[in-house]
Amino acid sequence: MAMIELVDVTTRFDTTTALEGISLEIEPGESLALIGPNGAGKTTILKILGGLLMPSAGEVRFDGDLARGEVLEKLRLHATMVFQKPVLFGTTVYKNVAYGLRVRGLPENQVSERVLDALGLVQMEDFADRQARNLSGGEQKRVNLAMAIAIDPQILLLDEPTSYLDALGTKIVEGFIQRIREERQTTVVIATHDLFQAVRLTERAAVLEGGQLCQVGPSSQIIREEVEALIFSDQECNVFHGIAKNGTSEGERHLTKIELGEAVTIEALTDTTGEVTVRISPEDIIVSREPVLSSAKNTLRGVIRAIDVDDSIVRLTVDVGIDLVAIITKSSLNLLSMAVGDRVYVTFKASSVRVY
Amino acid sequence: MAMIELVDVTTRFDTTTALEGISLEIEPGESLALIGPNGAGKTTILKILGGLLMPSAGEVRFDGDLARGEVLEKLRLHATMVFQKPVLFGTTVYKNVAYGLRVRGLPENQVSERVLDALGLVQMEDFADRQARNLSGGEQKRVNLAMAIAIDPQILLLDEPTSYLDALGTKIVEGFIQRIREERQTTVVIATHDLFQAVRLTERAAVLEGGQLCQVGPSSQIIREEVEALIFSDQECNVFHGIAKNGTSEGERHLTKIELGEAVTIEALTDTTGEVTVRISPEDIIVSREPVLSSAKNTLRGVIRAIDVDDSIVRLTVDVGIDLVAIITKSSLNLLSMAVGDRVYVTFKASSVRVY
Amino acid sequence: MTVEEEIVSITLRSLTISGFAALLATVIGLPIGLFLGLRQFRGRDHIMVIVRGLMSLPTVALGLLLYLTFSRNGPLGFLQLLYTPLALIIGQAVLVTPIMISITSETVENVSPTIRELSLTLGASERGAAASVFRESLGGVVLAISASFSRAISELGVALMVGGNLQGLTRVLTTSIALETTRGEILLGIGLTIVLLSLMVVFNVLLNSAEKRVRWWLWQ
Amino acid sequence: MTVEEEIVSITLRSLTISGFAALLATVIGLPIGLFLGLRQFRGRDHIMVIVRGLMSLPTVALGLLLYLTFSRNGPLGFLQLLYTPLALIIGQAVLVTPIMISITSETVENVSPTIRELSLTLGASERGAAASVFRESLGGVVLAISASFSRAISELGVALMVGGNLQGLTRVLTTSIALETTRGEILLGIGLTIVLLSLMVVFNVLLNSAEKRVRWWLWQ
Amino acid sequence: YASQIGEKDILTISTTTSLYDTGVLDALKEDYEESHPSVILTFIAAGTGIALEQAKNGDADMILVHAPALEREFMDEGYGVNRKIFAYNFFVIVGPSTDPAQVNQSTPTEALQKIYDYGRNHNTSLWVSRDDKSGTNEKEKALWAAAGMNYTLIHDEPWFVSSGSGMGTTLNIANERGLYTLSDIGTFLKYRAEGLIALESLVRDDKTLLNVYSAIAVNSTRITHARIDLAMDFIKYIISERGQEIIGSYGNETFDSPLFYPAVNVIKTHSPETIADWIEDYAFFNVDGTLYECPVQWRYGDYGIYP
Ligand SMILES: Nc1ncnc2c1ncn2[C@@H]1O[C@H](COP(=O)(O)OP(=O)(O)OP(=O)(O)O)[C@@H](O)[C@H]1O
Ligand SMILES: Nc1ncnc2c1ncn2[C@@H]1O[C@H](COP(=O)(O)OP(=O)(O)OP(=O)(O)O)[C@@H](O)[C@H]1O
Ligand SMILES: [Mg+2]
Ligand SMILES: [Mg+2]
Repeated sequence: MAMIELVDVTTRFDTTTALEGISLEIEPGESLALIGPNGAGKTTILKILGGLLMPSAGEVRFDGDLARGEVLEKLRLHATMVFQKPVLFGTTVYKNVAYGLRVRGLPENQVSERVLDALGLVQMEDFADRQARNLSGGEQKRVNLAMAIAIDPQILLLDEPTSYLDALGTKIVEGFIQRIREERQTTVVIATHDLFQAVRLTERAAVLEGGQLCQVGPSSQIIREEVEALIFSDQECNVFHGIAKNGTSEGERHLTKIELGEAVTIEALTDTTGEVTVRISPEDIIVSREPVLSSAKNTLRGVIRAIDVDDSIVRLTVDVGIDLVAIITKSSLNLLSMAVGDRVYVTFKASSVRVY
Repeated sequence: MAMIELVDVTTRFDTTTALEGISLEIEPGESLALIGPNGAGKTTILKILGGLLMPSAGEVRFDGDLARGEVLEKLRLHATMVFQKPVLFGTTVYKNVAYGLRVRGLPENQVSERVLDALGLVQMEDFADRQARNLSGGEQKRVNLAMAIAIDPQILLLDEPTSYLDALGTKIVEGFIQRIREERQTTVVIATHDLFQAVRLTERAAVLEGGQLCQVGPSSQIIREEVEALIFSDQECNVFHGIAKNGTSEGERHLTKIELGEAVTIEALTDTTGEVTVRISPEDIIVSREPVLSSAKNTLRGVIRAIDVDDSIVRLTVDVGIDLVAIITKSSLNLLSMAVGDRVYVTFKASSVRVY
Repeated sequence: MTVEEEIVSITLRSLTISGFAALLATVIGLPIGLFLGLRQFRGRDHIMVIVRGLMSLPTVALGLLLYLTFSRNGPLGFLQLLYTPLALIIGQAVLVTPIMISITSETVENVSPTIRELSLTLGASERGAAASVFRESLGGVVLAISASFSRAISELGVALMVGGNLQGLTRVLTTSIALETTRGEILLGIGLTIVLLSLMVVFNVLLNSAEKRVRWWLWQ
Repeated sequence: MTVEEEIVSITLRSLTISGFAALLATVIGLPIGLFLGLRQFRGRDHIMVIVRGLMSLPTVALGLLLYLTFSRNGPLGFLQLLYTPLALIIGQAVLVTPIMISITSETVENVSPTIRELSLTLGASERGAAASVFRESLGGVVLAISASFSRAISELGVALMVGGNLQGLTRVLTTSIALETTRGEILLGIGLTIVLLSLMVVFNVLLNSAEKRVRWWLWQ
Repeated sequence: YASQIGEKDILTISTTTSLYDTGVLDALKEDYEESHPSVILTFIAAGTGIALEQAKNGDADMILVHAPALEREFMDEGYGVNRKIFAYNFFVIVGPSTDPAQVNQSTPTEALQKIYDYGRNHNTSLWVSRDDKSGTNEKEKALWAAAGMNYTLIHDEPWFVSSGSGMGTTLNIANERGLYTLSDIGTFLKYRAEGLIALESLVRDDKTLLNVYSAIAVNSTRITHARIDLAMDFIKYIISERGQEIIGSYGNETFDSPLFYPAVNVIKTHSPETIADWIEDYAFFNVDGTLYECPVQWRYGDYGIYP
């Protein structure tokens, strides 16, 4: 049974709809990344998962029960959220971290032990007696993390857990998240803009956009697609429609053949079959005079259709049945002395093909 | 003459010393990165530079005059800070952005033009009539950036300008910062934990630690040292030291030869010369049985030293004089039927080499 | 009793009566203020507007209404409270509760709603979260208490009408001041005023330092 | 004049006099409250404690002091203000200014200091920054105005002593209520009280909606 | 501005609350202003003590009071001139209808003695005093003295309640607590008529209960801005037949008995003789063995008000 289940959840604030028809199940012990652009609804989902916000429509279930009344209180007790912006009580760091423990009625000696442990973990043990609100941004975020860590919740909801943190802090926090996942089977949901962090820390990722859930799937795959989509969103080239056919299975990723129009077939790593959109990053394409036997899965023959020189960057359009754009350096162009009409080979790795 | 000059500045808060004996000159039009761990004093320095905080000891000079009284007001008028945590007035987005313009007494038609321009720049033009405090974290940060951008200040003080921002937002903001530097000679001081961002955006970097200035120098050099310190604390791969030599100029980017130890020379796109640190992303490397004549600048011969298979991903370590790690798919491995000891060629583009 | 003893006993009586009144107003008004400050619900604005309107209840009028209520023929006459300190306490509490509620709810409202969320997510009950918000708005609560106590100890109408200014029983500082003034004993009246004001400054000094202690203590 | 006309004219007079008093208190107290709320300086705590202490100035005592001040033999006797509406306005303003200052400074203090910094860094002068903080604490300022006006319109001591309850000149709602009450015209007293309370509820409704407008307007 | 509204002259009159609260002054004001359109009368109603104080401070042009001893003091200090007695009535000793101390029909002196004895014996509160130095309170002190008791001493005894309040509140207290008190007739009748109190008037119409109201103009040689001409004009009006008529008939419709009796004719004609004697006895000032309504040295100007 899912630990937390959102059924067709919609959240409206006066004029805006922050979430629309979100259904999502979170299994005990799993790790989920919430990714999506600013205003996508990540924070809103986290608040709903933490029982801090009631959806305008739809259901939230915790361990199968509708989250309201006592169930809601249980949810709040088991799920702890670390907010995007640091929020602290106007007292000392120690008392901030102790709050969640005292609320749970822990004896004072255990409280102090766990507070110091949690502070130690985020390297803030020397700050115990400082006024929390006078700390620097990163220090505040660390205290917020310590507050959540200290109560050792079953479900940890992290909203950009490493924003404001320095490199070392980020590393410590990421390490800690991995450790509690392994050692205590804590369920972790992380909203982050750092896609690599999402891959590092989670198994599953959900992509939100404009309040809607666009995709849910294994992090590594989803994030890869996202990374590419983002990096090349301003160069709308090498985007094709095609049909993906079931291919060989390699561990969790599938090597799939995709037929693009005009009898061009390429290989890509994807689970998807049927109609797909693919994008091949122009910077990933190697152009050569001779075919290349290499680890790169895709080698296609074609004719140069156009050469656009722009500063030091050259944009080659190669007709391989479809028009592929490759970006090479000016000196490569000179070295290969290519001209429009020349026959060339284009090579790219299967992992360079993004499938949507 | 320095635009802003800190002379032996010390800042104490009741119990803590946030800055100690900081002397720093900021020249008109220059760009400076403030880097350092959490609590190092970055935010504090920015506030002092912006005339928002008076140092407990030491002098702040603006255009040569002691920053107090009218000079202080002038400094505040010319220097605008974007805070680490978004702060907004409790009104609409439009009025937030208009504030700085109205304070300057701009006629209303110009105000509206510039507000909409600034909002457009951070892609928030549709949010003009929303209550600013009800926005998501990233949206708020964007509005804060728009507020500073709108008044087109002479000195822009940015405290983690891209925290909370999504990838696209980050890219836009970074692009904008570069543009105003070039087009309007705006002086920019940026506090950031993203070392690569520091290199991308600034010429000079200052390293703070525990409130003291440890180092000031060219960003690329300073950051390289910082990155190294970080990277070598980790098990990152394909990071090498080398010496970059002046190469051919291609437009604005330079194709530079870099000698890595053991007589290995690679080509990279960089301006830097002298001692550098390079990193070649393992996913960018193509492994082949035969040399490739292609647009890729770097083709090296080597021997496979190790093959680590991890799920569908294979990690090949190839000794080409130095140990290069390449990541390929399992099926590529099978296809090329490579084994430890085999001779192979590795190929990667000049643009795949990151130089610090 | 000498004049000095008399003044001391009147002063102590004033402090006790208005202290209890402020206490009563706090016990009643603070939770209401917290509730109004924390929750958004339909009709909340209406309640706020009425509470604020009640702040302007003149003490003569309140005194009259309470007199009619407590008088032997009144609905609560059987309690025989008229002209007792208890009646005075109740009357002053009624007078200052709207002030208590208004100031508390206003300052509670200004505490960032994230404080409530922070408490909740750390496992506090709704009550615990309200307590956190209360802690954060302690300055406002202290002002509310100060304003309430001030209003109680400085009011005259209720003290006259339901207290009756009975010597040794319900004679308090304000009724004494009024009495000395009508008697033409202006210097004595001014003297009593100075006593009252000094006391209240001292009270606020104590409250101010208590605030720090309480803040500390609330976090224990 | 019929009784109805009389009541209407008394009511209007009450509103005008206490309105001006509240306005005067606002003009004086608001900047002081802003200043005390924004700045940290030595002695600030002392000032706050005294201001809060002054909230408990009984109206009889203030009335007496003002009477002595404005009386022909008093220091300001030459102004010939005694028993004029102006004296009443001044007296009530003195009475409520401490309330104005206390509530304003408390709520201003609770506005995040970053708002001030934000204004300054966007190029506002210190005054402009104070104005921003003021806008952000508008709710508290509105409460301060409401509380001040309420206190002014509901007070009796000053109105009696320096106003003199002169028919057609300084007779206001509270002095009328007091007069009718002592005259045994209890129903009329209660009626006037209801008039006063209804007016004040209406006033607060207006203030409430004005708050929204003002907030909008302040941002123009 | 203070003394003129537009073209009109303002006459400021300090008066005791019990007189003002009856409403008789409003009746006089209405009639007077009708015939004197250029004058506005303003009454400052305060306790006798403060009223005298206000006059001394120069904040009133004349006073209307009912405390002969205090009046004399006021005049002897040189603040008041041209005193005219314009009305009288009687105080009443009121108490619960059960009349525990059996004072009904006694003389005031006997009544107070009975109250004193009963209070002491039963150790219960029995008498409430305004204790506010008002005219009524001054009368009470005189009555206690006449009954052979020292006000300052009995003041602290348990049966003696000090209300320190106005007449209305004091009557309310007496009503609620079942106490005796001394009241002016006006307030008592009004409160009875409104059903606010159920007290009975037990002792009345005795010489010793006489209450005499007088008007005194403020001495304009002492208080230079005092508007003695205006004050004297109003005093002349009060003692005129029309003024006396209004005073005498005030309250006749509401209560069965008048609240005030006109005094001018009684003094002038010395009839009825007993009343005239009582008034002279009680409210005239003894200067060198002669009784004066207003001692000669405090008669100013020629207003023709003294025979
Ligand atoms: N209280 C509110 N009132 C009105 N609109 C709101 C409120 N809270 C959030 N929104 C809107 O809902 C949408 C989703 O907000 P949310 O905070 O969940 O975004 P997010 O994905 O966390 O974004 P970010 O990456 O910027 O933090 C945004 O467009 C935001 O403006
Ligand atoms: N108002 C304050 N009172 C007390 N200490 C303060 C105050 N503001 C800052 N400090 C302390 O001064 C030091 C420097 O703070 P600062 O905010 O400049 O750090 P920072 O470099 O910006 O850190 P971060 O990366 O976390 O934002 C920190 O140790 C902080 O705790
Ligand atoms: Mg968010
Ligand atoms: Mg910082």
